[in-house]
Amino acid sequence: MTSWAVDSAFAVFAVAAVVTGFLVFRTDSMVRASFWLLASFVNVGLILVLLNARFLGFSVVLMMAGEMSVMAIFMVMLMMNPAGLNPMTMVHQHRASVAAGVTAFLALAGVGIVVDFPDDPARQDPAQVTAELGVEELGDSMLVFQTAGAALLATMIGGIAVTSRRGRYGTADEGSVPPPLDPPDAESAL
Amino acid sequence: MTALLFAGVAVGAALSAGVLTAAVFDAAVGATVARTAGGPRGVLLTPLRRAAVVAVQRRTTTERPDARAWALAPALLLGLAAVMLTVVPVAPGVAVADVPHGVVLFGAAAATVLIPVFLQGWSPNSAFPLLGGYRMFAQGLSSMIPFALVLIAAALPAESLAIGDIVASQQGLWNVVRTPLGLPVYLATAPALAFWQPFSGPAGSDLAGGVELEASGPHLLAWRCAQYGVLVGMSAVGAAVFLGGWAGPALPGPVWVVLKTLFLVFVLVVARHLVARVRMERFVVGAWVVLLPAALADVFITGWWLL
Amino acid sequence: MTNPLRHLAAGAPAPTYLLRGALDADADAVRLDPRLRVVDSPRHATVLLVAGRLPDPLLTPAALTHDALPHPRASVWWGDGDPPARWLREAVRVPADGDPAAAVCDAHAQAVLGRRPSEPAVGTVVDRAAWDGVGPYGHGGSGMTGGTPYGRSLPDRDDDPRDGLTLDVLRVTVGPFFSALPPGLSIDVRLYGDLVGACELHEDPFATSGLSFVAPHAEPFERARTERVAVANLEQARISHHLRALARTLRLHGLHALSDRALRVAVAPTSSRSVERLLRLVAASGAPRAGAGTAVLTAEAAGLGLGVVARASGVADDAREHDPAYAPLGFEPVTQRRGDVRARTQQRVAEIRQSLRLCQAAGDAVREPGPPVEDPRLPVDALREPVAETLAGLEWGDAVLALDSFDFAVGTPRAARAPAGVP
Amino acid sequence: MTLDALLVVAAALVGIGVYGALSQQSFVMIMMGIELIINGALLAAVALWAYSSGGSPKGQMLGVVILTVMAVEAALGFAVMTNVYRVRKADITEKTKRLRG
Repeated sequence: MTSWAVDSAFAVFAVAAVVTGFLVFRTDSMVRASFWLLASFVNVGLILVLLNARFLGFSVVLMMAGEMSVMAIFMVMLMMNPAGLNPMTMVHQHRASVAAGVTAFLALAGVGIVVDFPDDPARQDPAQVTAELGVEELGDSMLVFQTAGAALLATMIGGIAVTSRRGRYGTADEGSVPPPLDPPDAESAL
Repeated sequence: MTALLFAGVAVGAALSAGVLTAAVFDAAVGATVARTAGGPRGVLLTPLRRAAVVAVQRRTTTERPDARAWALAPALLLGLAAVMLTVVPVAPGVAVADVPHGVVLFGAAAATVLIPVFLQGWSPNSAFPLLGGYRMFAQGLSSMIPFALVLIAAALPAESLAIGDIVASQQGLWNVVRTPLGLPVYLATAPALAFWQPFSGPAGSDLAGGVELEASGPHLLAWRCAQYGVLVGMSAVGAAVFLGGWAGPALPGPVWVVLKTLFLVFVLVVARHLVARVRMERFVVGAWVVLLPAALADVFITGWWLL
Repeated sequence: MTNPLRHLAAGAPAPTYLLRGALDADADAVRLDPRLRVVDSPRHATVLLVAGRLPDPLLTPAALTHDALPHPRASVWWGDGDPPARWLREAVRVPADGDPAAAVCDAHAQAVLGRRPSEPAVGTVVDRAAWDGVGPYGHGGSGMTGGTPYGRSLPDRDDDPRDGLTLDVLRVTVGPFFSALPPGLSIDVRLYGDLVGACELHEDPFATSGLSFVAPHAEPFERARTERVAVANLEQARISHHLRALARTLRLHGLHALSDRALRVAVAPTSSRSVERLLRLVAASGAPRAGAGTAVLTAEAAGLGLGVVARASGVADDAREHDPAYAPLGFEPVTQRRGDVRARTQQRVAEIRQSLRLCQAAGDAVREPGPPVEDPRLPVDALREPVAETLAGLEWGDAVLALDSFDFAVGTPRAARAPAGVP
Repeated sequence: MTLDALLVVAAALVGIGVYGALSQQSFVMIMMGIELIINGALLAAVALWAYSSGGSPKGQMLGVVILTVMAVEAALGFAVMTNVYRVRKADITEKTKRLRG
């Protein structure tokens, strides 16, 4: 692909990734929020494809399609306003958060621009990149790969153990009461 | 730029031809099962006529839908069907997108099918379509992993993720024999991702059409075409990955690709008319308890064969 | 207006939404007509076919259903006498013994070609108040989610029956024209996601409005009370009744083509071979095996006088057993044990086979009036509450199948299922 | 497409993620913020692999590990959230003051 095509594609995907990422926190609807996040991930995945890390790029899309589906279900399930019919803002410490976000951006972008990273681009063709990744996974980095697998297994078991209603000492929600809407009351109720 | 235009035209033509053929198959098998007197002319014309009715109907709307997401859903599903068709090789080295990661790209497109289906169910702000959307998530999330695993197992002998290489690796022995559990698991999960009877819960008649319930007019037409398109895309990749793609005696390669694809479409259409809908709960349990171990066994058997 | 697309569309089988009134059973034959195609959702139809008289409480929902059809739309009033609603006076009219399929086909073509103006909305539009909220962020009346957005109160919260998580509960009324329910019947459901919580079956609106009717295929059962009727006639009617029920079940299982075939066999005079072939296909589809263990009606709850439903629960209650006309045929009641959805479907299939045998054995034997008639029609009121209880806790699709497995016949005259009175 | 541009995009994603994770009240929305942060990290890792590692496969390996982290984060996040909701009936942070102990 010619370089201007790659550059303009990158520009589109980059802007889209950032804008959709921002819209996640700007919509009233929680379902829309999870799909904006998915859009952000898909755009990052496409940038990875442009960088020739195609396997990773497609994997991000594959994984995130599933994960955001789960996210959307949780949104519909737990959130008070999944459809966004009800205009609302559910934020706290807003200014501090904006400041923290801007600071994080400036610091990281500054580091990215100021630090002089070695100029040593990858030159393999896409198929070779994936082949090397496969060899690496089952070769030098096998321990890392296996650890990741073990971590996922532990996550599965832990996730089920934590979510299960039936526990060693009876049902998990026994005696649970909804907290009062006003936090100070919750404190004094104790 | 011409190459891009050509690719677009090729995919569009393949998609429309595939959708039309699948619809004709559907009408023909349906008429045979129902014992309807029709004749070949009726079978050929009925799908077109029915499409024309939907096309001339005007769109209806619901109370406070998410109009943009609703309009996006069929377009996205059509796009995914097109992506599925781009990776199908019709002859050695000839595919619209002969990418070295065809299988992964196809898997990503198949997994993303959940999103437009849920959007189609969620956006109209109506109870039954939303239930259809939930069902799609339950069905899609449980069928996705076995679906991806059998594709990986089929890619093992080729030592490549490119679908062209996978087809080339089957010249001696098709994957349907070499990875014996692959095609059955594929045929049990692909229609689930395409919400096709017997896995049509998301668009079931107990929900009066589920995700399709509130759609009408050109929107409904696009949606139904997209569903057929996904079905054809899944069949085309299935034919390439498990049935040896262009391999076959006497006839030229591309003809075999088309014939094998149509064979799988036909199998799925017959299943649609003769197999009762699988209950949601039963499907989810079956997917995790039967299909997933079967898909893993498929990977291990293939690996053992290769050693 | 003469563009080729519209001409193509005008020749299509007319997508029809059936508003099932007193002529619902007659509409079974109309369903098979190749000139039209009955669809599940009014959004997919161009023609609304009002099949027979509707009781007054259903007129408002009928108007709303009419308005759900996309333009261009037309409606056809099929029945005798004055149409029950004003908006139906402009509709195409067909007498009860006319040919509704031809009228539907014609109305469809006229509407699609623009020769007849599309019908305007007729339902009263409920003006949902626009709602802006009152909180500092416009977020509601009280607390985080108070208020009644767009004229609807927010959903209740309740513990999920499966898992105990406290989640939103949707209260919905399904019906009276929902295609998967018996005509005119509505149910109030509390939906926990896709799970049915408490639910309530409404009364049969046809029976309560005194609009009871007798389906043509069920006439022998009515006549048998007072007249001499051939046993073969009665058993043919029973086969037809059960095949219609089977066709409805198949439709719920997504097997529309097979359902049409069952209906075709039910409507036309049947040969036992075609029935047997159909039953084999149905068995192979797996539909009769669905629903094991769901919506169980125990033998005690079923009691007597419920016909097929009781026999599926293991109660060998069949009026034919004590009927002198059946004694020479070697009649033995067929029963199942479990009383679940599967048992009821299989009971129906078994009774079709039994009736085929009885038909052949009976020859031209005639039944004398006197003893109670074994009538397969089950009025809704007989089982309203127990059925609602069995539906609680089922997934929606299972609940619909369960409700269907009872095969309620709305509009049945109350005398039809007289208590068998046989211990 | 340069390394600097890629890193700026990644930094922007992390910045938005930090803002979201800190400002939102709802647990699910906080998780979305964290996901965005990891998303930025993934982009930065792959960008550095592509432009200044000479194509060493270890860089991609890092990408795979980041994907794993994302999966673990999502799974355990939902698990803990479900449990907190079950036990405390709370779906926003303000309702869990008692967690302070």
